[in-house]
Amino acid sequence: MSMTEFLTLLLLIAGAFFYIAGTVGLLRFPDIYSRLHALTKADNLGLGLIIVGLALQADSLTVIFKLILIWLLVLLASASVAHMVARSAQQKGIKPWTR
Amino acid sequence: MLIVLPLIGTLLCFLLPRQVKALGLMTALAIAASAVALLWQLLQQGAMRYSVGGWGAPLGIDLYADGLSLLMLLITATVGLAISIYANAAFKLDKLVHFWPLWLLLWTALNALFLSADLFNLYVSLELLGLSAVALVALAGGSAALGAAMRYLLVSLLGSMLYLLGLALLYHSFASVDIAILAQRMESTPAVWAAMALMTVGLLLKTALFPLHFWLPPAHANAPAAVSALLSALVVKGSFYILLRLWLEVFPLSHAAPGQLLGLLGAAAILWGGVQALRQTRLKMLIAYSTVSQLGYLFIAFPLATTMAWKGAMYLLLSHALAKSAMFLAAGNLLLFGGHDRITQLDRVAQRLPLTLAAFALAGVSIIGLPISGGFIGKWLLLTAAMQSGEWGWAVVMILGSLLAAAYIFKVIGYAFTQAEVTHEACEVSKTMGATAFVLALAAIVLGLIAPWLLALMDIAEPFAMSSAALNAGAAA
Amino acid sequence: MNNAYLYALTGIVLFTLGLYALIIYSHLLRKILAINIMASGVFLQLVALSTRARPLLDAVPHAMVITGIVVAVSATALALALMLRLRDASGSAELIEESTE
Amino acid sequence: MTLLQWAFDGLLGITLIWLAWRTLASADLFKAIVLFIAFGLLMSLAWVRLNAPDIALAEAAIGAGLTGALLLVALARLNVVAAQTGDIESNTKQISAPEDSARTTAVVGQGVSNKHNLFQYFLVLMLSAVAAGLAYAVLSLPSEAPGLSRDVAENLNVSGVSNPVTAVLLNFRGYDTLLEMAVLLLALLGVWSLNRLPEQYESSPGLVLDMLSRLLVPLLLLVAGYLLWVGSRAPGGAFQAGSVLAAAGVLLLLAGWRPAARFLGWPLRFALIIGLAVFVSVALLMMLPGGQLLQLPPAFAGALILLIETAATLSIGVTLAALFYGSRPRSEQIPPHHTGSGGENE
Repeated sequence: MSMTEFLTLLLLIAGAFFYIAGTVGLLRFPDIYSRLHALTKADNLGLGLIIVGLALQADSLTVIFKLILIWLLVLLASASVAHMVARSAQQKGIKPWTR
Repeated sequence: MLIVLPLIGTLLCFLLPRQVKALGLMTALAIAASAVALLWQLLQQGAMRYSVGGWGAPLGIDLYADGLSLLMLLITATVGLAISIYANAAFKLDKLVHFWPLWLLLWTALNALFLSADLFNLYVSLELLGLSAVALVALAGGSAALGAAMRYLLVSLLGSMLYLLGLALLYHSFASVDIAILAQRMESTPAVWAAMALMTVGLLLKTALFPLHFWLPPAHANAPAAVSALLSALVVKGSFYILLRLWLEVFPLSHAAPGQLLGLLGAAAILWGGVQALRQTRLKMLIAYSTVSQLGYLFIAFPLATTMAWKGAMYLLLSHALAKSAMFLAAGNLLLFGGHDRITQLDRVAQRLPLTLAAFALAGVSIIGLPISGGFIGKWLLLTAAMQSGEWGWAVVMILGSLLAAAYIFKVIGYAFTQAEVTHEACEVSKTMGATAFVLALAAIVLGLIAPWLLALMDIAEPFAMSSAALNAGAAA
Repeated sequence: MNNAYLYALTGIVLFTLGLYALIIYSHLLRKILAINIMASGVFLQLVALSTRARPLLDAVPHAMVITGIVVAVSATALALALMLRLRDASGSAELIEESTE
Repeated sequence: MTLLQWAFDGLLGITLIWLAWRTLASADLFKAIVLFIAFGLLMSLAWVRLNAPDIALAEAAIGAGLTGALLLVALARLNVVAAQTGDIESNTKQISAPEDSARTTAVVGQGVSNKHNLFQYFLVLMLSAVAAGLAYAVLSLPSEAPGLSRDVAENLNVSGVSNPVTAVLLNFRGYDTLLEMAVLLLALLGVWSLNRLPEQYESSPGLVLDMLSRLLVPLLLLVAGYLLWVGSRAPGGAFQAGSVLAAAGVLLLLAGWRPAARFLGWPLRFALIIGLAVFVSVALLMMLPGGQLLQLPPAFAGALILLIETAATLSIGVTLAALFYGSRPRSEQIPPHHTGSGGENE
């Protein structure tokens, strides 16, 4: 196994780990705000790791460019959507969870 | 041409909503003219096959016209033209703006359907047909009509799904969806049986054969009169036509049991529809149940499966299309006239709307099947076919059905002559609307007089030959 | 042996599930969802079986499914509009068994 | 086929079925729709596994995306009406359709009458039998069948494009696509003829959505153009591009943007039908030199297909966005006795 392949593997596994963490957070956290937090933050990081891992395997610059574009788009979408969900929750009067 | 013309008409009507009346009528005339042109062509050259895009089956899509499709196209053109005129008189402009594009799309779908020789293309046509019919029913507004339209839509979609699943099985068995090619490659495998069951049930749903008829009466009764006429006369026939094509050409007909089942359901439909029609208190509901009953007759041909029986069913189909559209249009006039269609309160309409009532009565003659009408020829052929096969049961059911039809039609006519207890203000009904209904009804009678010519037309390319041959082979074996 | 049958069978299960829900549930939105799921099942079966042509690609079912998806979305849009209109007129998004007068 | 692939396919199949079941059975309609969208996305994963990237694109954009948007907006409108008509008693639980919960619990829950229960068992039994029969029929098919792949491959070089799916859609079976465009137009006509839909619920778009749409819409237009262009060689084509275009339109509509009234008259109608119009004209023009209807000569086929597809993309995009908007735009309504009005003929 070459160095790049090993690195890719490592990055992919790390990415998957963050995805799992995010999903667990989504399922286990007590209220909508903390769930959003788990989902967007952890998943964005996970996706970023996976993108970097895949970019190492790419043949050409175009592919790398496309991969990065995907990441940026997802970042943009998830940030905006998280904001909108949180705002509409706040407007509905859902209070953040406090112990 | 027959398919493209109404499409162009649709586009024009959509683009120029203020001129819909004239544009729509022109398109209707043009379609009728090209249907006649096709008749001319077929008379000269016999059946025609046309490859769209020049690819030819199995890769491309073929169109195919023989006597069967020709007659369907002609009847569509006749009824369509009459309904176009009627609709222009009956609807206000704000409705017409919606009516014309939808109706022309429906016409496109019908023509496409009767000409196509490709099962997937038929699926798309069926969807076009079903969706435009639903939209037309919903045009009436009001919760009853909308509910009926919704039910109709769901049933129609379910039918299409079943059909498509069957089609998938056929494609994967024989690598083609062309009817002629499938007919050659057909063999009896489990997949074919499943496909046959799926497609038949799907199409029966759309054709509203008893006991899958539940959606039809509300949909047909609550639509605007012109639309009811379209639905009963043409739309249900579209799916029946596909069914006929499938059973005649694609699926081997020597298997008698499914045919018997269809025949039994048809018989049940005749009786059940007749009894229900007799029980109705509203005129349009009565006519709608009469459609359920009359559709039953068409299925009697399946167990008999002789050329004569097919021709009888076909004849009945044509005359029913004319008579039933006349009836619905007449009912529409009565509804407009009195503001209701309660049968017991038809207040001396015989004197006040003579043309409309005459139309209703003449149409009734054909529906009952009294001599010289088109309905008579159809029933006569079916009866003879039943007796020749020695299957008296079918004959008895048919005669019972006719008696029921006579009962419910005379019930209406009787009330039309008497004075009702509640008299009411009458609204004006335009002459055109009475006249179109009358002309259609008259055409249903005339159909009986030109029988030899029509029967000869049916023989172009002998669409019924295959099934009879299969049956004979079965009998010989 | 490939995954054709696996997906084809999934398609059949989806189709049957959708059919069941279509009959059982009375809310129209649910019925519309059910029809869409049925359609997915049919499409899945149609394409899954076409992978039996491997290594070649049988594009005809693919095109059919794309056509089917567009038809399905058209039907869904019409159904939803009809549902809203019905709800407006009758106050309920369910089909009421109509009495025969 | 490796074991891993089998495991993946199996898991995907089971997840699909499970999601479908949850979609149909969940008591909350909002949840059902969200699950349905997830179902659509997994479906497109399945299409990729089945080597059908064209369908994957179409499914993700139309099947999951637009259908989901249509469903959600319909649900929102349902609830707006519910709030207006006053039956709010069960509407306190945010976005679930009020009249639904009672009925669903009656079906799913404990309060099922005996007769109903019996019918349900019977139905399950019947449908299981149907499914078993179908499964048997499917399994009885031979495990290898070329279908029409050879015919397609042989004629691909004269079709004008090199993506076989596009070749089938626009050349070999172009007639189907022609009718399908008619179906799409029909849906819009039908929706418009229903007209009096509940009022558009007014949402405050907010700064973020506004920004997002400003950023994304140009990008979406670019993607639509790319998909259209690449459709002749690689996965993509008019339907995918059209639905991306529609997505841009939906985003704009959500952000509160409304086209200026002068575009709503015949420019809108024109955009709606241009796809079909160009298709029909091309079909008819091909008959002039003595060809068949829709017979595209190999020399020009590529250009003609691109022409048809471009027009179709525009129409599909506008039609789908208009379907999302629902009711017929205001300035369009023609008063019955006032024929001279509107921006029709100016």
